[in-house]
Amino acid sequence: MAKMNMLQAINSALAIAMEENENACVFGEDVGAFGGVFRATSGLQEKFGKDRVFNTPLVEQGILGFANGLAAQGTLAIPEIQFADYIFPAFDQIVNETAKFRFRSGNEFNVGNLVIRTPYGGGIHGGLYHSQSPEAYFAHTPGLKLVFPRNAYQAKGLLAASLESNDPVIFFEPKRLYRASVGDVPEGKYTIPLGKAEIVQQGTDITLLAWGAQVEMLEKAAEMASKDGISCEIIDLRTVAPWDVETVSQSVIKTGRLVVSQEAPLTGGFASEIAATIQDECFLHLESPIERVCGLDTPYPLAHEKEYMADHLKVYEAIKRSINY
Amino acid sequence: MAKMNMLQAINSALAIAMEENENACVFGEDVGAFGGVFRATSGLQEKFGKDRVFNTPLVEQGILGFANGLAAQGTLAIPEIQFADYIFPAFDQIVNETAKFRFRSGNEFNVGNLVIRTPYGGGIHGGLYHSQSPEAYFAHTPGLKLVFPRNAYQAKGLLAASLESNDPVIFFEPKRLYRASVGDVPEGKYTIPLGKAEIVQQGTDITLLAWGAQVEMLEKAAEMASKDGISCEIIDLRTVAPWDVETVSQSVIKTGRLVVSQEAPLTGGFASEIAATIQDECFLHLESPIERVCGLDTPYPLAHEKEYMADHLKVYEAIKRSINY
Amino acid sequence: MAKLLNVDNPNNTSKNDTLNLEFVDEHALAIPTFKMLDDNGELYKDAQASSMDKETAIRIYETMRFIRVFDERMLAAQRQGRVSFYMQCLGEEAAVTGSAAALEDKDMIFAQYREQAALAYRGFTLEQFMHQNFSNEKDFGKGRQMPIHYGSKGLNYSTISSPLGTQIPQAAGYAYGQKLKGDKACTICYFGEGAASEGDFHAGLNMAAVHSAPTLFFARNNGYAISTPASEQFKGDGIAVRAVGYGMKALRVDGVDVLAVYEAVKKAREFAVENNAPVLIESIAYRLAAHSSSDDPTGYREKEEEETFRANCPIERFRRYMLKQGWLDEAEDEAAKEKIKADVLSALKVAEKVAKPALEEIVTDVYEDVPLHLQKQYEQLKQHILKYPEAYPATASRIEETK
Amino acid sequence: MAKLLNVDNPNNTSKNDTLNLEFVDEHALAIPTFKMLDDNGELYKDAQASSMDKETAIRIYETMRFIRVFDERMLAAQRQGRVSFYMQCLGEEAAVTGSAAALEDKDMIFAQYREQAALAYRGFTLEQFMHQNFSNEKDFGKGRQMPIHYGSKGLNYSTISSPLGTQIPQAAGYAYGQKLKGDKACTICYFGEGAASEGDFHAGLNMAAVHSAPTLFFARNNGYAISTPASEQFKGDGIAVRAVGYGMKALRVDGVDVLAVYEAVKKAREFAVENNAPVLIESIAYRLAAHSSSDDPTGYREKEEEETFRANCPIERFRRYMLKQGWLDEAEDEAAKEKIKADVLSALKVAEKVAKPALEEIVTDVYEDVPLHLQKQYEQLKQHILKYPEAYPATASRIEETK
Ligand SMILES: Cc1ncc(C[n+]2csc(CCOP(=O)(O)OP(=O)(O)O)c2C)c(N)n1
Ligand SMILES: Cc1ncc(C[n+]2csc(CCOP(=O)(O)OP(=O)(O)O)c2C)c(N)n1
Ligand SMILES: [Mg+2]
Ligand SMILES: [Mg+2]
Repeated sequence: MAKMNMLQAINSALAIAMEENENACVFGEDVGAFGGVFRATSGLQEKFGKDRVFNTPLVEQGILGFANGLAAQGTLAIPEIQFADYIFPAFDQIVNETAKFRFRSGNEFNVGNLVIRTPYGGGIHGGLYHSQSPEAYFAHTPGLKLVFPRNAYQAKGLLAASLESNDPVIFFEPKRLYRASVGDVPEGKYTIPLGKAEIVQQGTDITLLAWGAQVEMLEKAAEMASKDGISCEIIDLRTVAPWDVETVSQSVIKTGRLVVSQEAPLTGGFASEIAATIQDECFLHLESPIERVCGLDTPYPLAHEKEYMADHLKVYEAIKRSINY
Repeated sequence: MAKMNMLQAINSALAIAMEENENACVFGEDVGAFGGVFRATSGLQEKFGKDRVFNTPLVEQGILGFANGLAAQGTLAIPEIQFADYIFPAFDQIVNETAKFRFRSGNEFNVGNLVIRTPYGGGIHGGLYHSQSPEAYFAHTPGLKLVFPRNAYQAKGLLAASLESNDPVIFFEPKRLYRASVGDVPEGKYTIPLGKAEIVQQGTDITLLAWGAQVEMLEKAAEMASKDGISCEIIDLRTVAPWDVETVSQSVIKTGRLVVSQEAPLTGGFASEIAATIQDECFLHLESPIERVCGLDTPYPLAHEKEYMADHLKVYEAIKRSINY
Repeated sequence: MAKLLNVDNPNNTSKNDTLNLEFVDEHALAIPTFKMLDDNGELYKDAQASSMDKETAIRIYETMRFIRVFDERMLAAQRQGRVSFYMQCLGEEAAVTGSAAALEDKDMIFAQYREQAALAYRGFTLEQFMHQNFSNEKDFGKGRQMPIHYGSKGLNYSTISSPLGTQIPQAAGYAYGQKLKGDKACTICYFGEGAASEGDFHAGLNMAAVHSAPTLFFARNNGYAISTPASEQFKGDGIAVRAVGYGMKALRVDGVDVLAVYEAVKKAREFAVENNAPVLIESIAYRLAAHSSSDDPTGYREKEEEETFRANCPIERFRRYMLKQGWLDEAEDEAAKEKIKADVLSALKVAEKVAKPALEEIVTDVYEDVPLHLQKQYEQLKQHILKYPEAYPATASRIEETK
Repeated sequence: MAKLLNVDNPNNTSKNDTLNLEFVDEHALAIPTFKMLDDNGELYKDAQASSMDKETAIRIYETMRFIRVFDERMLAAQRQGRVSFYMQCLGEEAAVTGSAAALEDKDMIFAQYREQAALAYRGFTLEQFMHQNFSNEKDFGKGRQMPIHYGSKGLNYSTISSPLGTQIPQAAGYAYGQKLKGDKACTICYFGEGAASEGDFHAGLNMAAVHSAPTLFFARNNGYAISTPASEQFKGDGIAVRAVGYGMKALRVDGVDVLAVYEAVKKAREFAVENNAPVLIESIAYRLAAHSSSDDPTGYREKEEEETFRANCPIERFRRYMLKQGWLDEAEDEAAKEKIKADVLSALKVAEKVAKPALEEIVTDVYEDVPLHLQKQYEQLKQHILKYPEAYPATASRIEETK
């Protein structure tokens, strides 16, 4: 065990995978000698050489197009998109190509060897274009797996599992926690299974659900609620697609109440999918409407970031609304 | 009044707008001399000249980038994306630029003069790449209006309103109905307001909701259900974003039951947003879970298109499930 | 005059200066078209010597002959409503076959959609073509894509994808992987002059150059993208001239001249594999057919233009060459054509009776394994179909069987 | 030898043929860099005559002087934690200011983010700059974007957008609209050599050429895109050489030489507006500063390299020229710099005390009117803030006021 922050944990997972796979490639804007603008790939070029760890030209659609081809060829391709806000030029390559590669070819070809890493999320004074959480755009696309770590330990284990998966994965890294989340992380390899939600805290009165950095907001809100005598069950979804309906609905059947929280705007967000599914799965058990605590339906603002965010206070209020319904 | 199919109705709305706005431009792949692969822009180049109606190079990101600039400059820009399946290369220009133009500039600049037309949807043996219904990707993006006509009359009136709107609009044309939907359409100008759902059929037992070509499936299913003595209220949402929560929730408060149907895959589709919102708005009035009848969570297949589609039989079964809950 | 920069130039530009304020002309570089064979199938005087042996020539000729007949018959089948859609290679057979013949089998092919001749050259069988077009259960693609979306892992032919241009950066990535593994192989990437307008073109060519990926970018400039003529697609000198913008070598070749195409691609392949460098090849050949079976060119071009180009037939030109070489017998050629027609017809009759893919295939291959939610959706669908078997005739009967 | 095509060439290519199988070399076209002023601020012997009058020269000089001081002070303010982020123009002041000066006021500017000097030249005030950087309620952008994302309708300066390259096709569209309206104006579009790798670059340049839009594409090749040197960005001869691929005229200019930039852009503007045609201009000037206040270049380049380029200062070169012309007085120049420093400091002190934008602005401008669902979200938010005023200090007190 070592103390690592999330960047170090990610770096360690990458280094191990590159040692295991002699052709694995890490590439993207500034990931080479410099080690990435957040330094997640720091030291990798020195270790594995310029052929396997390299800067690309500044073209996200090219990075993903190149990655699709490289993965189809059989190489473990680990591209980085510098900010999730800049993943959209690659949207066609991801949604029409990556996600459909295996299906359209009848499994003649696949890009299961592809793991796209990208920092996402707000709370860092990034304004419109350094704060977005675009998971819902991808969750509506069959064929992709979407993975979100909430801390350093989860990051290393989930990334290792993503790198082993034979399906393409988008690995969303909560940049707000890159350095803030420090914890005990094994130096060797371990994996955390994809597709499984984790019950982070057991509780009886209400279920709280989130993924990535937003889990922290739930924890803070649950602490406030516990002072009111409310016992919260906290679930970290971890894999947003395909998601673990079972774990969530069992919890809601037990508690009868659900608050889902996401950073992204409310409308059409993944919280809506969860609410839609759970109202169906748990209809007779629900004692109050499923609450969604989300970003506003506006672009992500700078000066009003605090007001915009789905913070712990808003989650706490939703808990109370739900309990007092 | 004249008998028109949907293509003629659209063509007529375009011609009227181009007469009213001396600089309005229609452009896109093959829309010029040829009049578009579906012939929606047929005759427009002859009438308004090559400067205002023109073929573009084959580059969707360019078409939308150019359109954003042209609209910002003050010209009514009416680009066509040949198939909605090919809108994804333009995703960044739409989601990061079109949608955020006014907000990010504090209203110094806007692209309210932009109407993107694109044929969408399945049922035409188009397979993966000529069948998609990508509205959910855009509905999660604040700043866009999304409009869906269900027939020729609606198409002309809604398109005219879109062309008058000072917000950017994506106008989704149900290509399955282009020639199939024929009806009385005024030759002159009229508009149908954006943002307002329409109750297509009054009913008391259950609410059925859809948009675009899918409304036809509801009508067929409702007819089957009426033979079972079930009275269906049918709502055409017409504007998917921002959507008319009021009309839908009032109907559900009355009927106590809701079936939402969409062509796109279930997970993360717009039906999920509706279910999430309505379970909240109408919690105490719901007598059964909100049913979503959607495409499967797979890419759109060719040979199994019939099986894949959210057809009237599947809607009918959902109605019965809901009633018998 | 002092050089602009006195350290190693970080701007990656040539270092010569000028005091004259002059535009670089928009046509500063014009690229000639390489050819070998004249219309009569004779080598031009002073033409490059041909390195194509008899065996290769025959295989090329047979491939082109097959594709011509196959295309005709399939279009007819489409007109009869037997297949839903079709696209012909008419006029571009030499460009596609000649380039495919210049490759090695281990080289990867990323095609656009009009390159069935390359796949046929590699050995895709008539039956395999047919099953794909009928989206039946023997289609490698499991009936999921529209006709002409072929693919074959065994033949190193990546499954066709309709969104244009996406295969261009993919080819660069694939080639990069080949280089890393030390395969001594390359990837060829076909695309139309229309698709070359996509952003992915820029991405793919630049990345191949920067990352030294042995990629052959084969631009089929056939004059049209559906109805849009090349003159409304770009103002530069075709596609080849763009190579210099990427620091990439280029060639332009007469796409109606199979010998020229073969030599050009052979040379380009050699260069690419030996130097780990991409090459851009532009072939000039007119799209003689309609864009697809859904298209009618009379809406956008003159019959007369078509007729002029019809006279310039790549197969006929090569046939004359083959005859002169004594590598072809006219009578046998005619007989072979008749046999292909008959074979196509009977393969068609077989394929159209082969069952649709099993219902299970509606949820497979989305992921490596079928996840829970898709298992559930499949189960529901099955029950639904069993309730309304007459509404889903292609699958209903077979579910009952397997139940 | 017969021409390849005997009707009007639908393939849009040059028609000359060749029998020689030769690659077009990857460096077949190399573009020289236009310059006028030497390091000492003297015109080279045989240099083009300058058309810049005294008034313009002074306005340019004052703009550059202002931006240099402003940038320094703002970076310092960032280091003190007073603004969250900043980007300097250091080393590229001449390229940006000289090009802006060559335009007319009615010409539109689409910038990337490092072109504050163009906006200053147009008349954006120190206070306006400052309010944007402090995202306060006087910011035209209503505090929504990060520092340096300026915009001004009145000055025809499109609001900066962070996603790179998106402004390139937008500029083509804007210019097309100007042409349609008969404005006799053009649009200039600035972008970095890194952003020129984006697909939108290809889209924008090709569309401008095909649709004859009077657009000046101004590539600032400053050698780096954050840490990525141009040598890992492309293999061609800079950005200018790509113009020939689009059938577009091009110029390369020494971006440290304000006279050369001014003359080049003036000539390009004249050509673009008179002929409704785009021009690509590439300016060569080193990015002397860090990429942004978040960046530290010691991680990817040698101090020595920086020092070499620091000696090649665009403002110093022009200062010498101005002195020689007798258009500048050294003492006054020094005094002016001191005054700017003081002005910046006091403007900063004012701006940082101006209130944040009102809470309402969180839901305005998403649409022209605030739709129902946003009215509702705003109402909920207001109630929430009133419950926890201490958690939202920037807005809480003011809501109570206006309640
Ligand atoms: C991204 C995308 N946009 C549009 C289309 C529709 N489309 C199919 S083929 C075609 C024209 C392609 O022309 P070209 O690349 O020249 O190839 P050719 O048909 O001439 O062989 C178009 C516009 C598509 N398939 N993909
Ligand atoms: C689409 C997109 N991708 C990535 C980024 C992150 N990013 C911001 S600036 C920059 C480098 C730009 O370099 P260049 O275009 O050369 O401009 P310069 O900073 O040198 O002026 C990058 C990668 C972005 N803003 N947008
Ligand atoms: Mg073509
Ligand atoms: Mg740069």
